[in-house]
Amino acid sequence: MVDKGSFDNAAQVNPDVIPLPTNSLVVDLDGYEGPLDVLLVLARDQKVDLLKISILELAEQFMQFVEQVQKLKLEVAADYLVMAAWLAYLKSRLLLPAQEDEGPTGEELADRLAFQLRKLEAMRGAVEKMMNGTIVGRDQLRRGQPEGVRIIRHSKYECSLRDLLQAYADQKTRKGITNPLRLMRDAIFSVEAALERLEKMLGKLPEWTDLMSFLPENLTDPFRHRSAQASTLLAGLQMAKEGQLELRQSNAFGPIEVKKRKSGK
Amino acid sequence: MTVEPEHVRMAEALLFAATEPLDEATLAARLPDGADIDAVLGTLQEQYKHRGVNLTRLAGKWTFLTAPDLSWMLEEERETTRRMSRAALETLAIIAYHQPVTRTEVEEIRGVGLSRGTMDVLFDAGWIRPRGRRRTPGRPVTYGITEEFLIHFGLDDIKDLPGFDELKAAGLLETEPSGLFRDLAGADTEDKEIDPEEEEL
Amino acid sequence: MTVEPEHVRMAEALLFAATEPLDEATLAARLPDGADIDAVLGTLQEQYKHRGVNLTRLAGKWTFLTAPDLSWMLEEERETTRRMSRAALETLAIIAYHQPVTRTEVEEIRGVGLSRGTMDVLFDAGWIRPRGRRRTPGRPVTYGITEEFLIHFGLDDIKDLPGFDELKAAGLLETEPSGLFRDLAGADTEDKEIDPEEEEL
Repeated sequence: MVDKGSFDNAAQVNPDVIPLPTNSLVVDLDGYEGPLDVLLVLARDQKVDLLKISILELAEQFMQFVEQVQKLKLEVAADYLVMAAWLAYLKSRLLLPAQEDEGPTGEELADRLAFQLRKLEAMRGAVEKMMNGTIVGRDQLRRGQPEGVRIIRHSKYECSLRDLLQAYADQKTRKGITNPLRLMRDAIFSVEAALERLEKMLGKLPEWTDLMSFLPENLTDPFRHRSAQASTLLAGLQMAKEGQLELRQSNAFGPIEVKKRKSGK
Repeated sequence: MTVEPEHVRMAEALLFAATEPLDEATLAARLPDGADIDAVLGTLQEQYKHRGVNLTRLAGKWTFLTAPDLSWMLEEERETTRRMSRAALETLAIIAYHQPVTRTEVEEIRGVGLSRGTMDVLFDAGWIRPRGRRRTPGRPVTYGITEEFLIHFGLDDIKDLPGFDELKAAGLLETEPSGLFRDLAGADTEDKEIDPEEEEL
Repeated sequence: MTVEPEHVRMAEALLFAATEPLDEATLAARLPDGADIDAVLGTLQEQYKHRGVNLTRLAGKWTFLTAPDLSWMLEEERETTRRMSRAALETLAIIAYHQPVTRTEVEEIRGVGLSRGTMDVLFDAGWIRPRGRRRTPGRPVTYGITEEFLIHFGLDDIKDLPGFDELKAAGLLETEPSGLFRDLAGADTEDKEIDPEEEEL
């Protein structure tokens, strides 16, 4: 029977392990890192070199441990139960006379278990030594405010001739379809141009003349033609406002006629 | 004045590990009682005087700093490969095809304003250069491409750039410009002769 | 062996200024051609041997660190180190001592399953990394430690882990499956053979 004392000892050996409280309703198995951990704690209680532990005794202690836990808490993690079952099997192998061609003997299995416990113990020791060793940032400090190395970046651009041509073609294409600003500039007949033309031509035509006859000739593009019509009308209105000419329209949608205003009138 | 060497070591470690310059009072508080701070700092400063790092006093506080004559070592030059933005590529193409060309003309051709960075990228790449000034009001600067541009794109001469028709034939121009504006499509190439009389900068 | 003092100054400045340990190739690239890096480092290491800061080799790289015996007085500068669970630390030690090692092997050594979070904590700390895959059925990923781990724990090489040689000599670092619980715990541990020929990930 595992007595309370052995667990207290375990707690001393390994302070991280939460001791098994014998009179509590909840047993904190989380305090142990798995069945092997429990075995290691139990083995340490034997206070002998791990090479010399009695696996049989250990198996017995473990099974009692699980029993005890089960009494207090219904559910015990499966790996503890697997370990208990395996130890029961190991115990039987150790106690029963060895039989031929039945796999490893009980002694071999016991050796392997002992070896595994040593491995785990070795790693536990390693953790301790690692944490007690020199840790940079704790025991040896780096420079508090290193200047650092400034990196001056030189950009090298990746761009092939094809990229370049594609870009040019793309923008040309795009412009052909959707660039109204550019088109307006070239396609429209500006008010300024209409004003200039009207001013130049007006002197030559002293009588009432259809405003549309002042439009530039050879306007094949209908868009440009309409633009010229609009601009010339605007130019005419502008000049009428300035008192340079007179405008008249005899009926709705009829032709708009223009005449130079006589000076001094 | 004799200085306790251990105090010098301690001050050295403190100054090294500190995340900010330390004043004398702070150092005194950290060193054993009775340490002669002035002597310790004087010793350290002397010891590091000709080294790669020096003990320096800044605004009344002490810190180790790289020796001024070695600060150039702390600058690393690194080349990074970057892709050009679409705006930069188009601008470059327009400059290549239309040079000499002013900024306003580039904007007019692209139909959008040019952000400051776009030209910078092209200058940075070493692909464009100012060429001269237009003899028009405001005398705007004209731009052209550089020798580096030709080298980068493997061209002997700017005239080797494929023309508009060739671009179309090569399938780079997928959309036929609409008939209404067909006469304008060719206008860009004519623009080149707008003002051959540019001054050299 | 004569060392150019100017090279020593340069290396000193670089190592002081660097935000992380520098390897010899990096130093060589920054020093003038033909600088004898080994001699330069040897000289620096000797010059700083008894000072408050020492030149230390970590993970094959060089850095200045405060002398270990002065750590007691640098309390304030100390970095706050995260507290790790026992499971995480044990897992870390097992990976460090056994690398390359699979997750299953770690679990077998600890005799308990590894919760997802345990490995995450170690990845977060930047201390472990996937190394490759075992050429065994299932091709499990193997893990190893990182340079940051070595630097953090003040090690130049994995062989500098405490007791590494002794543990290895005692055969305690082999990841050979123990064969324990095979009959009961199921077959998932069965297929593991040691295969030093692991593939890189």
